[in-house]
Amino acid sequence: MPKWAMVIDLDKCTGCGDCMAACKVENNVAIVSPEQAEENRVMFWMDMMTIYEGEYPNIKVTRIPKPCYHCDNPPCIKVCPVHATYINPEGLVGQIYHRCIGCRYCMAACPYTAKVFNWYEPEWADEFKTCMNPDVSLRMKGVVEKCSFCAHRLQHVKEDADAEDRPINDGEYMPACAESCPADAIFFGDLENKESKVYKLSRSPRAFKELEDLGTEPKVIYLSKRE
Amino acid sequence: MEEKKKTTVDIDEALYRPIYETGKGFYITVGVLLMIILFAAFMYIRQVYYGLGVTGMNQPVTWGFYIVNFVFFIGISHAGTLISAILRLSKAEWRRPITRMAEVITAIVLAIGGLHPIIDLGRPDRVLNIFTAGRLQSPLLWDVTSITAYFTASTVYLYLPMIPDIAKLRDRGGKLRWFYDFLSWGWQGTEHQKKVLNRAINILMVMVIPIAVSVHTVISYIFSMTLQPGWHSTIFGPYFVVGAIFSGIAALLIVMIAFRKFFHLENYLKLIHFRYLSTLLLIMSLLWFYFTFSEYLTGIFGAEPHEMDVILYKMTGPYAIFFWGMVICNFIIPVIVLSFKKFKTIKGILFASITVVIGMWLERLNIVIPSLANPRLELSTGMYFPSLTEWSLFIGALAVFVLGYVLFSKFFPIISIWEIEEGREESIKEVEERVKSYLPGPAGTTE
Amino acid sequence: MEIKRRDFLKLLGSATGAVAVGTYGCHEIIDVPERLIELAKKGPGIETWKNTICGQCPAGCGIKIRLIDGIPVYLKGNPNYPVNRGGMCPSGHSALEVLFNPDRVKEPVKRIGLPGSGKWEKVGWEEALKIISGKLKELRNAGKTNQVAFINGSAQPGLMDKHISQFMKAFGSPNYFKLPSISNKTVPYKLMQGLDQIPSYDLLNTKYILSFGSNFLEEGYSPVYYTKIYSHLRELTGGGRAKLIQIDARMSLTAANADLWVPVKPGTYGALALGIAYVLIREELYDKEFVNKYSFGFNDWVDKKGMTHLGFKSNVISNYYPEQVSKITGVPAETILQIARDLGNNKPAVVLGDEGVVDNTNGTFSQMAVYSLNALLGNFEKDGGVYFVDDPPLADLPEVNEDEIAAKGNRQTPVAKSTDTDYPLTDFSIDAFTNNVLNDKPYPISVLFLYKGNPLFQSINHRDFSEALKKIPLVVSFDPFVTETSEYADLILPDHTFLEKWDEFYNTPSVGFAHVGIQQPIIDPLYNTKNTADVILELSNLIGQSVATALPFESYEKEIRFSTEKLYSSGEGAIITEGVKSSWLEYLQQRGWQIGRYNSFEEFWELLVKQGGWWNPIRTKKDYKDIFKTPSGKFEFYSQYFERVINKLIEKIGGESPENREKVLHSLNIMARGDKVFLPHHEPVPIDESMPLYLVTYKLLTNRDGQASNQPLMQEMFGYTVHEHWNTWAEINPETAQEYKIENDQFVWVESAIGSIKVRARLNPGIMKEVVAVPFGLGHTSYGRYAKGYGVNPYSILKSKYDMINGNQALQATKVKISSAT
Amino acid sequence: MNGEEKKFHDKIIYMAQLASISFIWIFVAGIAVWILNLISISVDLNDAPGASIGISIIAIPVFFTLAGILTYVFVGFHKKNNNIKE
Repeated sequence: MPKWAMVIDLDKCTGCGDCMAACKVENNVAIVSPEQAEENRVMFWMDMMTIYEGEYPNIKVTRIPKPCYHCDNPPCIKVCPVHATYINPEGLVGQIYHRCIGCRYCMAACPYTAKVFNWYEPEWADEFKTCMNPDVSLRMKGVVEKCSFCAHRLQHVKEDADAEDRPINDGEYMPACAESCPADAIFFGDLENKESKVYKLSRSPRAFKELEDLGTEPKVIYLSKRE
Repeated sequence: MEEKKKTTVDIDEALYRPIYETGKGFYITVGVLLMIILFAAFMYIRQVYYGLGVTGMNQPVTWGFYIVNFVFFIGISHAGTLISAILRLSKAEWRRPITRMAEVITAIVLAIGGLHPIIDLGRPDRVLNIFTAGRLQSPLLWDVTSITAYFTASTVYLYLPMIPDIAKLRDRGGKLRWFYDFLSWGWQGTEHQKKVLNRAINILMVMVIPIAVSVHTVISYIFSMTLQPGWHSTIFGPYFVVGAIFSGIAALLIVMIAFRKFFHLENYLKLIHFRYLSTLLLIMSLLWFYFTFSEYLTGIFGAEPHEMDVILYKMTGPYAIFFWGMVICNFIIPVIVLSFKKFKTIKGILFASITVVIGMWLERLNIVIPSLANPRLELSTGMYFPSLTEWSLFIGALAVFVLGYVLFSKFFPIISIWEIEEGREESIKEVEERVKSYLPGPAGTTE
Repeated sequence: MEIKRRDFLKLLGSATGAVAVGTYGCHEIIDVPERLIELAKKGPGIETWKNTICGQCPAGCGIKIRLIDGIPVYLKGNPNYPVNRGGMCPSGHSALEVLFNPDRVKEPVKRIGLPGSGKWEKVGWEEALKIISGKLKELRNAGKTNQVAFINGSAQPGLMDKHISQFMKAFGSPNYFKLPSISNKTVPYKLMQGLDQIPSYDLLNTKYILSFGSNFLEEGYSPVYYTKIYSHLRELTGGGRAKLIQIDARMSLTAANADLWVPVKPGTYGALALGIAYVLIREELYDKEFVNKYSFGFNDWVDKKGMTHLGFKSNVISNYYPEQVSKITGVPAETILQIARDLGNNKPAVVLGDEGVVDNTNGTFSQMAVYSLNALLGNFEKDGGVYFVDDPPLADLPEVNEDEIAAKGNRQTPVAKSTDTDYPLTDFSIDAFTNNVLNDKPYPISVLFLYKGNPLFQSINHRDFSEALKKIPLVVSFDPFVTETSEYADLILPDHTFLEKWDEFYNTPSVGFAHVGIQQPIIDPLYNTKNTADVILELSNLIGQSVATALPFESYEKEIRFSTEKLYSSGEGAIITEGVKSSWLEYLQQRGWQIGRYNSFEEFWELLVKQGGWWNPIRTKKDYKDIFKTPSGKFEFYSQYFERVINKLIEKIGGESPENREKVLHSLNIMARGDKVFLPHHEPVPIDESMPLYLVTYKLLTNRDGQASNQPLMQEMFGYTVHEHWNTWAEINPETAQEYKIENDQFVWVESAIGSIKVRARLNPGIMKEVVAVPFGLGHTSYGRYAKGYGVNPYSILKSKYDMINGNQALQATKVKISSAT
Repeated sequence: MNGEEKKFHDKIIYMAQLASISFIWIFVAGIAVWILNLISISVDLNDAPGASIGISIIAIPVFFTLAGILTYVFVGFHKKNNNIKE
């Protein structure tokens, strides 16, 4: 059984924000109204953290793309009262929008603030509704959503691989962010496959995980010489 | 005591009076309350229609007033059953006029509090998913279970001691006779019935205390089971229970003072009752401070960075006014007012109780919001301002509480008449016997 | 928020993707063609991919569009396209929001109200073209063809540029201008090297990159290309990796990724560069061979008349010692020493200069100073150095046979050339254009065409420019949206959006190899719009005569075919394909870089369109004589070309005399005198001393010059690094903020002598204490529902100042004060 | 109210009381069934059933005890009543 994981090389990442945009388009993530954005209700499945370190003028800036970490021991699924968020055998932490009752307990429990909530019914101009990604279901008001590692792409990849009767190749299943990263800083693949790039990078001495001491075992691994 | 002996049964008429005499005041009160509740209901329907966006919640402050009020109301509910059970159990004779009042608070407030998580849902239409696809592993469902258990237990515990009084009302006849007949369960006041009732009450009394304690511990689990700084703490269980009893006593005192004033119950609720209860309040205030102190001491001593972020945010951040307000309301004011006999008047106690209730509400706010507003990762901190919807639902909830109380007192005596009678008839002798039995003497003369 | 009844009924609404498109209101779409609705609802869901070129910015990345039943639903970078290699920038991802934008101009319209009133009346294509061609014919008959002007707002070199140029030349007007004129930025290279081109830098083979304000990861000509290179550099961990030093007034995206950020006062980059040159010369770290053999004016020299002239060396040694430079720039002398030594000792090292350096009143001289460092390092045509890329072998359009009227018109002075002595080295200065149009100098303008860009929004002096637009009797805009500028147009002839049209681009500036990108329609036009290139063809046919013969093409698509035919026949380069193995590279280099996979042009063309582009990765090194087209045939520290230009200006106002020379230098805002004028030197920026802080403006990747403001995704992502959405903010150093009692997130007034804007303050340690930084992009007063009224436009408080030599807008020359606004 | 009417009235009331007691039992049984259902789901999904079982061990007896007490009181009251009537 593969275990899907992401490696983000912070030394290569420039913080350009392309992953954020690619993600929003691929996953039909709603764009909230400006007033809502002002109230901190924007929805980014892939967000960007900016850290400033040091004293002027020796300032170091680190920009860290932050998707859902797809923890192996996810604090969010433990608290869900209705099985609306789950971890599958391949390590993907998913969200069932139609079952979610909107209690937002998972959001409160997530140490990484990776989840977002549909405070209102998502709205698009009529024209924009034509160009929605048909592979991803639209969410409704009052449910929690988050990065799925573009799990719908895995479905396509699996179908292709099954049709050709072969295993999934390394790099065949890529989420939108990894695919379009201009710095090639996002890697994605199977952590169980010792030949995969992700496996090798995850063993790098530069590898670290956010808040590793919490024991959540995130499957998004960062590389940086700075820490 | 001399006084009491002289009083005759028709003095207890004062307790029946509110049921049979309906004044203008009653209609006005109910009308005003209904207006408030209707407005709140309108705001809630609006919220269901538009989505939770009408509240002030956001990312990362995903929980706001509703959860604060949920914890707060459930805390208040401890007034009743727990206090009355403890007092009954310890055979404190002065309990007799106050147990019912206390139990009613529990039943009403618990229902209100229990509704809050549903108000908080983004998809209330899917609430049944809890039954069809629930996860008992979620602390939220522990709450559902324990609150249901506590609600059931406390309703039974309110109802059983009411049966003799209901029978009295049935016997007085009137339009609602069938209603009281139904509820009185055929009570005739026979010895056997008394025995059965007493036995049942005794069992319940023992049962209800651990349930009550567990309920609030379980509420605290909602927070402490997560890994969030400021929440992930083992002290939260007892801390919440202490806070709950603390706010419960304060709420009970407020209710008692209100009834004393409006129903002219000075004869039943005497200064001594308030003195005793306020002493308990003082003790709880000190205990509360001790727990708060321990809670923050462990955080500050350990100085884990994220924990410290939250603590500093509470003490110096935008919510500092609420933090220090909480300390003043919950500790400084009650300790000053209740430590000096000079201030320990009815007015003084009322003042202290009100500050404690406000302070405990602030405490819940201080637990829920600052932790959420300070995400562990380097994201911007959040701010939370409740919207009109949240305020109106809060005020609506308070109105439901008052209305519930008003209606209850319209149909049932607010003071347990038969227990007062029992006290008059039997307790003096019984207490004398009992006290004698405590006193040192030859072993084996008493049980 | 408006909620419709049907939404409420759908309280329990559920939707998987396919259902979603159906239930979420396709039946209510009025504007999108019926055909698309039907497809979206009932289509079998067949997926296809098409390659084209992104039109969100001039960088021209190759993109792959995913179509379901012919409807584009997603796009990603074309992994084979050599500029971006599958990478994208955020704004590329919102391309579909351009195509499906609800605020598009759906058919030709005529303005019936005042500018900005938003009152437009439908006018058919035929009628619109009749109005325009009637006017053009009238002007031609009257022999006033020069009264027609055309402003092209795209900085991207491509066929369209040639196409318009051909039309204007055949028609007989010298007034074809490119707005964000690259020529304004090439002046330093012209002066020192004689080339009108932006150089490329071999960053991959260099060890030390010293960047003077060149925010190439964010504001550069192709951020994605440079991001790829940057990330490749980062892969080379350990000793081999190049160090990146960013000199900038604020922590730009590039500075954030640099190994060292050196804050410098705006407008003093040139001084810093010369300070570094001082150390290189003093410590003899420069390339002596190159400097002695291939440069002119390094040492003091004697001209033909026997006069001794000041050389670069003496000038630097006597004026730019580090302590002095430190005083000017605010950079500690030790830092200057350290950088200079690292630069001299880590060869190959390369020096970049752009944005912060160029966008000031002293831009030309500062850029010369920065560029002279490359000469000191002998970087030309070297691995890890500076080089220039040749144009791809595309066919030129046929020679224009000007008739008499056209020839007469073309001989007139262009209206964007200053009539005085200023802006001697530019083709287009918006300042000169505005003033000349307002004063009818040297002649009035009767017709103005506007293609792409939004000059009214993107330029400093809005007010005068809008007056000039009002003065022109017929303004025709080709914009697919109603921008601030098209508000002043009399006619809008909506262009296709870039996903619906044919176009051809080549050689994104500063990208290190020749390449051609083909933009093809990935969907039939949604509305009654036309490719502007085709409209020009139609117009030229309507005008007839020699104008029609100059553009003998049936359609623009045919014209593109025509131009690529030479690409095929030249045998150079190759159509982009999946990667080529390195062993192949060598083989191909020897055999010529053509893979014989296409037997005919038709085959070549089909593959070209399918793959999206052509490139030639092989480039032979050039001789110095080919890259130094200066009077001396060498790299000129002392610009003899500039000397000639100045002398010509002096002639123009009455001949050589100290007064006239003084007059010319004064009008060019040059403070230096004598030989220094022609040498790289530091020109102090005239600043408003009464204001305490510098205003530094910059462009963001999400919305570089405001063109993405009508895309909700880009509006939401606008300030993603500071979590600011749909709004402009000001970066302020925490210490400065403390001084002015300003707290994070509160609103402040940023006030210049021109005006003030109210923005939210964001405290940021990554900015100089004497600087306030505000991004461009927002503050639209038009441009559709998503753009209008959000944020503020910092152009509105910038002082109307220019680099008087090249006409570049001085975006960093304004000083401001801040005060709390709450 | 004559005897006949009273008898009828008493009967109705008695039936209603019985119904309410049965309702309590249905309610309690419902909770038990619900909890057991949740346990079976969590066992099926291998989703930490331990926690559910832990809760159920406490919750189910509590509910049954409460229902039992009510029944005891009801039955107790009426038993004595019948004796009196005899």
